[in-house]
Amino acid sequence: MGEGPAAGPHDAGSVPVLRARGLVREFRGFRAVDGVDLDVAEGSVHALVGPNGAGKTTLFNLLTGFLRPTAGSVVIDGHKELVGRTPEAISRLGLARSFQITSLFAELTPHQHLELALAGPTGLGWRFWRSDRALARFTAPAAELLARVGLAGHGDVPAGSLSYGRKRALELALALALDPKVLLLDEPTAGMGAEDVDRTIELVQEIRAGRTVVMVEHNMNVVASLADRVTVLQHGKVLVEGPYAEIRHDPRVITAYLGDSDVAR
Amino acid sequence: MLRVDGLSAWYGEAQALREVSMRVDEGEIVTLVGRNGAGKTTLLRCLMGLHGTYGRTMGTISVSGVDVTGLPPHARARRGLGYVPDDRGIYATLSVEENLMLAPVVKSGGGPEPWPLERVYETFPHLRERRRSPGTTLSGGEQQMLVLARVLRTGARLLLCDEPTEGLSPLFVQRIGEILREVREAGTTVLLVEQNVHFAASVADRHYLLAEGRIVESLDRDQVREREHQLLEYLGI
Amino acid sequence: MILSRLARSGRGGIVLLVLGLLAALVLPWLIYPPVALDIACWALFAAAVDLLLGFTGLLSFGHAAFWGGSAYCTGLIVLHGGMPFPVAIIGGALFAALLALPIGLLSVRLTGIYFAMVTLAFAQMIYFVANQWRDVTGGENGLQGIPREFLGLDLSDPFFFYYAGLPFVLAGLFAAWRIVRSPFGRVLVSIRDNPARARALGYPVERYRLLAFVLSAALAGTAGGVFAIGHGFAALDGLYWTTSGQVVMMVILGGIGTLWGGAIGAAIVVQLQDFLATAGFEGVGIVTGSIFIVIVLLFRRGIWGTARHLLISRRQADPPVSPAAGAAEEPVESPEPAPAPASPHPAGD
Amino acid sequence: MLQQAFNGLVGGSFYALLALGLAVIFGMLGVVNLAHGAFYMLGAFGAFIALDAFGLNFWVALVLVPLLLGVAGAVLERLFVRRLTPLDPLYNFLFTFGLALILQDLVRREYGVNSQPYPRPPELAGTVDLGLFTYPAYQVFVLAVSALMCVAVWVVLTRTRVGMIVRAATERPELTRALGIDVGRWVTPVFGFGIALAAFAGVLAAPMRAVNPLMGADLIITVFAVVVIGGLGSVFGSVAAGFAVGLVSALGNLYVPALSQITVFILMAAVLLWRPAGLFGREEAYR
Amino acid sequence: GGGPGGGGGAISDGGVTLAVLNDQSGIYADTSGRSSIEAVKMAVDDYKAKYGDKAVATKIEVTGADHQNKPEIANSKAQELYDRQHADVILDVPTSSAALAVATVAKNKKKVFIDVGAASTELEGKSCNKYTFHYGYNSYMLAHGTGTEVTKAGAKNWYIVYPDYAFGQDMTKTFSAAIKGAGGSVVGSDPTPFPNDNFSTFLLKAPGLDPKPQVLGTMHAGGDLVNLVKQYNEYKLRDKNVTLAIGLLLLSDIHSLGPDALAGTRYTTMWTWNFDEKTRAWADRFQAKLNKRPTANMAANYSAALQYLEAVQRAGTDNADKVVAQLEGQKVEDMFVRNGTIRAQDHLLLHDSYLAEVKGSADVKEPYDYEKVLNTIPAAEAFQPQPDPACKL
Ligand SMILES: Nc1ncnc2c1ncn2[C@@H]1O[C@H](COP(=O)(O)OP(=O)(O)OP(=O)(O)O)[C@@H](O)[C@H]1O
Ligand SMILES: Nc1ncnc2c1ncn2[C@@H]1O[C@H](COP(=O)(O)OP(=O)(O)OP(=O)(O)O)[C@@H](O)[C@H]1O
Ligand SMILES: [Mg+2]
Ligand SMILES: [Mg+2]
Repeated sequence: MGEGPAAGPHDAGSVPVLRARGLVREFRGFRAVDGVDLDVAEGSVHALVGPNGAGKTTLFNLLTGFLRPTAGSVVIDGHKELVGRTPEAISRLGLARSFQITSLFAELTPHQHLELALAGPTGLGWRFWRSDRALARFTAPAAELLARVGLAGHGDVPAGSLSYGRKRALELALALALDPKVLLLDEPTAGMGAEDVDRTIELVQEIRAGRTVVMVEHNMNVVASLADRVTVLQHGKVLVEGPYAEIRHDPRVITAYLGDSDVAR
Repeated sequence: MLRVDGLSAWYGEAQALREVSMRVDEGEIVTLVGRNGAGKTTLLRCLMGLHGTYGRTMGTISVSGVDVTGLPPHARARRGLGYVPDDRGIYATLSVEENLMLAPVVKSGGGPEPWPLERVYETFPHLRERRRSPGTTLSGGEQQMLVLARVLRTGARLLLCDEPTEGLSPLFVQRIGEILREVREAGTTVLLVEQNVHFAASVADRHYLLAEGRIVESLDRDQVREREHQLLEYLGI
Repeated sequence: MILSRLARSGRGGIVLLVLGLLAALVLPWLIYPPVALDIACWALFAAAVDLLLGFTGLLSFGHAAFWGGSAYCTGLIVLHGGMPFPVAIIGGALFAALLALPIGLLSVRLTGIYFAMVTLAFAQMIYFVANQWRDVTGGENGLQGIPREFLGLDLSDPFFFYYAGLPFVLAGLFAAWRIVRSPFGRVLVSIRDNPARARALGYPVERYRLLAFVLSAALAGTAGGVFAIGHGFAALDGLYWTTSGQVVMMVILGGIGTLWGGAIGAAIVVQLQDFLATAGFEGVGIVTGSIFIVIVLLFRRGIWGTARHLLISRRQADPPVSPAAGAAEEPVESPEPAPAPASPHPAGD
Repeated sequence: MLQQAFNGLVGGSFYALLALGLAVIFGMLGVVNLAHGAFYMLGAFGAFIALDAFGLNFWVALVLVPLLLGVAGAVLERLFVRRLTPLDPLYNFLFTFGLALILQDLVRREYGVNSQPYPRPPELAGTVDLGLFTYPAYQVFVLAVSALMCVAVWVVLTRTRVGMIVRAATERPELTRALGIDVGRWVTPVFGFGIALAAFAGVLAAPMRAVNPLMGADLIITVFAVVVIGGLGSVFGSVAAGFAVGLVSALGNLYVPALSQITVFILMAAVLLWRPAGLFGREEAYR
Repeated sequence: GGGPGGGGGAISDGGVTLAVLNDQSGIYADTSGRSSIEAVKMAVDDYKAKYGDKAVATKIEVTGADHQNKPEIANSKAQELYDRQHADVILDVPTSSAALAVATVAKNKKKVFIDVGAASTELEGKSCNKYTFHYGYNSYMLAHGTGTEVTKAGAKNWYIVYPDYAFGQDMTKTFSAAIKGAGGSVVGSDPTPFPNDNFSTFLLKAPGLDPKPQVLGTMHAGGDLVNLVKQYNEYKLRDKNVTLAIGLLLLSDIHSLGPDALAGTRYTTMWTWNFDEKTRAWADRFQAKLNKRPTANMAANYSAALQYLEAVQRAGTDNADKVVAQLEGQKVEDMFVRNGTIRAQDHLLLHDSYLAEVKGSADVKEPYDYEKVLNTIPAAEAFQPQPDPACKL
């Protein structure tokens, strides 16, 4: 398995924060990710696009430890190997993700979601002898995060009863709350209304300061306005990589992914 | 084809729909737009008879002139209603092909032709490739294709689609537009919930604008062009 | 929200607490003292199981191992170590926790019915070992004649021993309450709802489950130890799967995720058994079975759960009266009791 | 040795039949049917009563008793189980547990705890020469019939829409209705059928096992382990695991009798630690 | 003590209460259960009839309680019976863990306990106490009788299967000792799961052992025994010259299996209802009352109750210490006990037991007439010859 190159630190000045080499994932003989190399530069917004089923979410799962690669390696900060670590360990190394298909705690309120997310790194979660009032210290930052994603008035109902779009917003807030070094967003704007899409774009602009963002996105407006670099996947392989302005005219990308009309936002 | 009169719905004490009245004519594509939480999904669930587990409803719904208000969901489905839920609703315990074959074909005459499996696979080649895999192992977009294919295969006459383009690649969104126009030609009526206004505008004959559980505007194709800014304003753009 | 909860526990909570304490104190005056002690022990046992079932979403069908295991250990400490019984009970609880460590390590990867079955399997193994290891456990005869005295005080009268055992039970119940209402408890609830999400937030799900399992086992062990001293013996029966079944029943009767509900379930089941013993009606199964069916069909939230639900919906109905009307925000509150997820949880594939 | 293995398969055929019924109910309807053992017991008692009170022989009982109990199961589903299936599986778990207690006690009050006599059908009284060894005819019959039954059920469930529909109905009952399927019409008979399978196993057991009110309770825990080993919801898995467990415990008894009490549990724990969803179970995907 | 016919003041709480504590809803319900309460009432009637107005105990009550086979219920119920129901003696108590728990209660409360239902020899061993008596049978009696007698009759090689719990283990140990003592040998012995419904592994293994066993000895009871015997017949072991000997065989088991399934099988019993005139007369009375034949346990409960009352009569009081003094070393003789002595050192009742054989159906003359007594094992040989040194009263 973890047969990644035992590469020493690179000499180049811009060491990528996240680097994947030869990632492969098979599902009963089917290769969903087929030898992907990926370098994400520190401080950049890196978009991952590609046709449905190209392997984007699977790649996310491999990067965050939710799936174990059949082969390949993932390195963060130039030296920490991620393959073989558990998702929670990877999360604590500063790699946070959102889920493409909403994944929340149905019975907790958005507020409590954020308290949990914020409490994670403090180790407070282990204190079974303390009162849960100890979580109150996260009330203010939680409220602030809720406001940032437009959920200010919805902090105190069970997350299960939020409408779809609001669940997506909460999903985003959770990833933010972890204050990660690298933030992986899987279709953050899917299911959002136009207004929320704009706000999300702004939000990502805001938070990218001091952070690296990798996002899967089908909304080209979002990609255009945010992404420094775009990697296009197809059939589990990298098709092309480059700035949005370049790839949008690449004929291969147009036939495989973009199509020729502009209806798709 | 579809007629809704004074439809209200509640979640416990909270009212999500307020006296919604609307109609969809045979062979039309009508979209339902509105901000998050406006009540679009709730409306579709009511139409399908699925709101009962959440709370009360009031008002009447009729399909092709027949009052279906009291009917259970499966009886409505047999009258030609096909539903694409917003959470996709793929069965994890069924393979892709079983997911497709599950729903019985609607036999009422005069409607559109049900799609044979072969046609489904031609249109969505991804599904053919993965047809033995459990339904939920499909990628998000593939799942979206699967739900759409699932209702098309039944030959439903009135499709209720909740955000069917969510998570699809731009290329595929175009394909969906083509497919919707195609099925309309074949006699299918579509009520579409859509966040993507450009897409909505490109396929729909008419639009209903929903805000806080009320229908606040009804626009036809030409009016959309004229009053786009007003529409966008409503949607907060 | 936290304020509203404070307000809640500040009023209704304290009243209930006082009532509960009072009930615990007068119990042996009202019913036969050995039966009262049984109720107290099972109440703690039920709370321990509810800690897992109601707040972690894990249905353990093997908690007999900790209850019975601790009973043996407690008995042995008194019989062979000649220790006073409080030491023995603590020793028993520690032993239960120790026993839970390997069992938990192997089973917390699973959830739902799988978890139930694996814990059952391990408990049956412990039962089997106890059955075979006759030199130590006395086989099916059990460990008999465990004395109960403390600092020369003869506590063989069950009435007095009730008050000697009660502090352990109360301390255990307090611990359970503390755990549930702690940051740790909150994490448990989140894991119960959606383990994958909890993982993504950086919580090591298995380790949390393991700690919950061990804590729960320690509480179950405390209960089992008091029970063993109270009866003066430890029997194989306590390790058998029916013991696990019985405590789960108590939890469900009382209401899953209510913690105190288990005490009511315990009171009902123990009293019922005691009553049926002399009722002359040869149908323990018919009566118990019918009760379960009625509860399931009519009071699905369990007795405590139903009562609490009625109380809460009453409060919601007339909001202006109480500033503590935020009851609906109660995190572990839901229209239906929490589901124990029925699907297995693959560990990272 | 070969004979012992064969013998394990015969024992396994009861596990397989019971596990099959459980898997149908449990895997497809999501109901943990703790009363399954009680229905197995009722099947055996049904055979006994048919003979004792009505003079109906084994063959009639083999058809009639499962049919009647199957109908009873269907009624049960209609009246009670259905109201609980949308909720947490625990509720049906408890309901069927209560039911098992009641059924067991009713039978005990009527017939006592002692075993009731039930003769072997005279047609199968002899032995059969299987080439390598001779074997009691009745045992051979049991193995053949249960294997046939398992294959038949498996074919029906995988080659027809029944299995698919019922699984779908369990996973998302509301949505399945919205797809045009009258969920109740399918679920009820399937539940009844699962019960009928238990009763069938019970009738088969009557001539070779002790017929008493506790016969089912003793067995059911093991059968649950079998279903879990096979993988919840996998009909094929349950049957395979049933025979496998029969085989392993027969050989286990032979070579390490000291562990015979828990061979099944050791097997189960080992399988689950290796494959958390059981041998043929399905694992979930992340999106 | 007030002496025979003494005043009512010697009786505590206004009367004598006999409590039958046993399993009334579980696996032992049919071998004893509520019918034993009736048997005890018969003893009370006989006592009253015998002493008339000379009876020391004028007001006698019989109560019953169901311990559901749970030791903790037995424990609390025993305390409650002594304390609140003013029971002067507790009778029966099957299930050894329950019996031992009640013995402890009896010791603490200083009240009489006569165990009838449990087989464990620990009651007269390390758990014995001044107030506890063991009446009727124990595992030594069951195993030793059959083991010795059958081996002496010529079956030298044994294969033993036993349920894997204390009773089965004890029985196997005693059986093996008895077999060796009589000049035989145990070729093999295997534990089986408990409960178990498939014994084919062991049955197939038996004829292949070397040397080939002549007897298959089984220590199973109840449903397990029925399963085993059914399968023993399926595999036609009798035709392969492996006969069957059973550690504990009850009348109800023979009825379940039908006499033909067991014809010729030998076992030891403490009593059978059609042994002689006296037993049959009592069994007829019992049948008139309850419409069924009594089991040995029911008869033993009758006898225990009767002997307790006799002791009260002799002591002139229901004071436990005085009654115990009357019981210790007492010679006992009634329709159940023949040549009986209650051994003072360990409170074990020694009495004749019987080696019996199951009749073939041709010999069965009336319902439940299944047992034929082959010979009587005298009291001195039937039970442990020496008290267990671990017993300190
Ligand atoms: N657990 C699994 N088992 C089997 N196949 C899987 C599994 N997970 C993913 N796949 C397959 O791998 C391929 C890639 O899936 P993935 O979810 O990564 O696509 P994606 O690029 O995220 O697509 P989308 O844009 O539609 O979300 C798909 O064809 C999918 O069916
Ligand atoms: N299960 C539920 N319980 C309680 N309230 C709910 C539930 N589902 C939806 N609601 C509420 O009902 C209102 C309408 O929700 P609905 O899902 O219909 O919105 P929507 O228009 O489909 O939004 P979106 O675009 O985000 O999907 C919202 O305020 C939402 O919070
Ligand atoms: Mg994806
Ligand atoms: Mg919606």
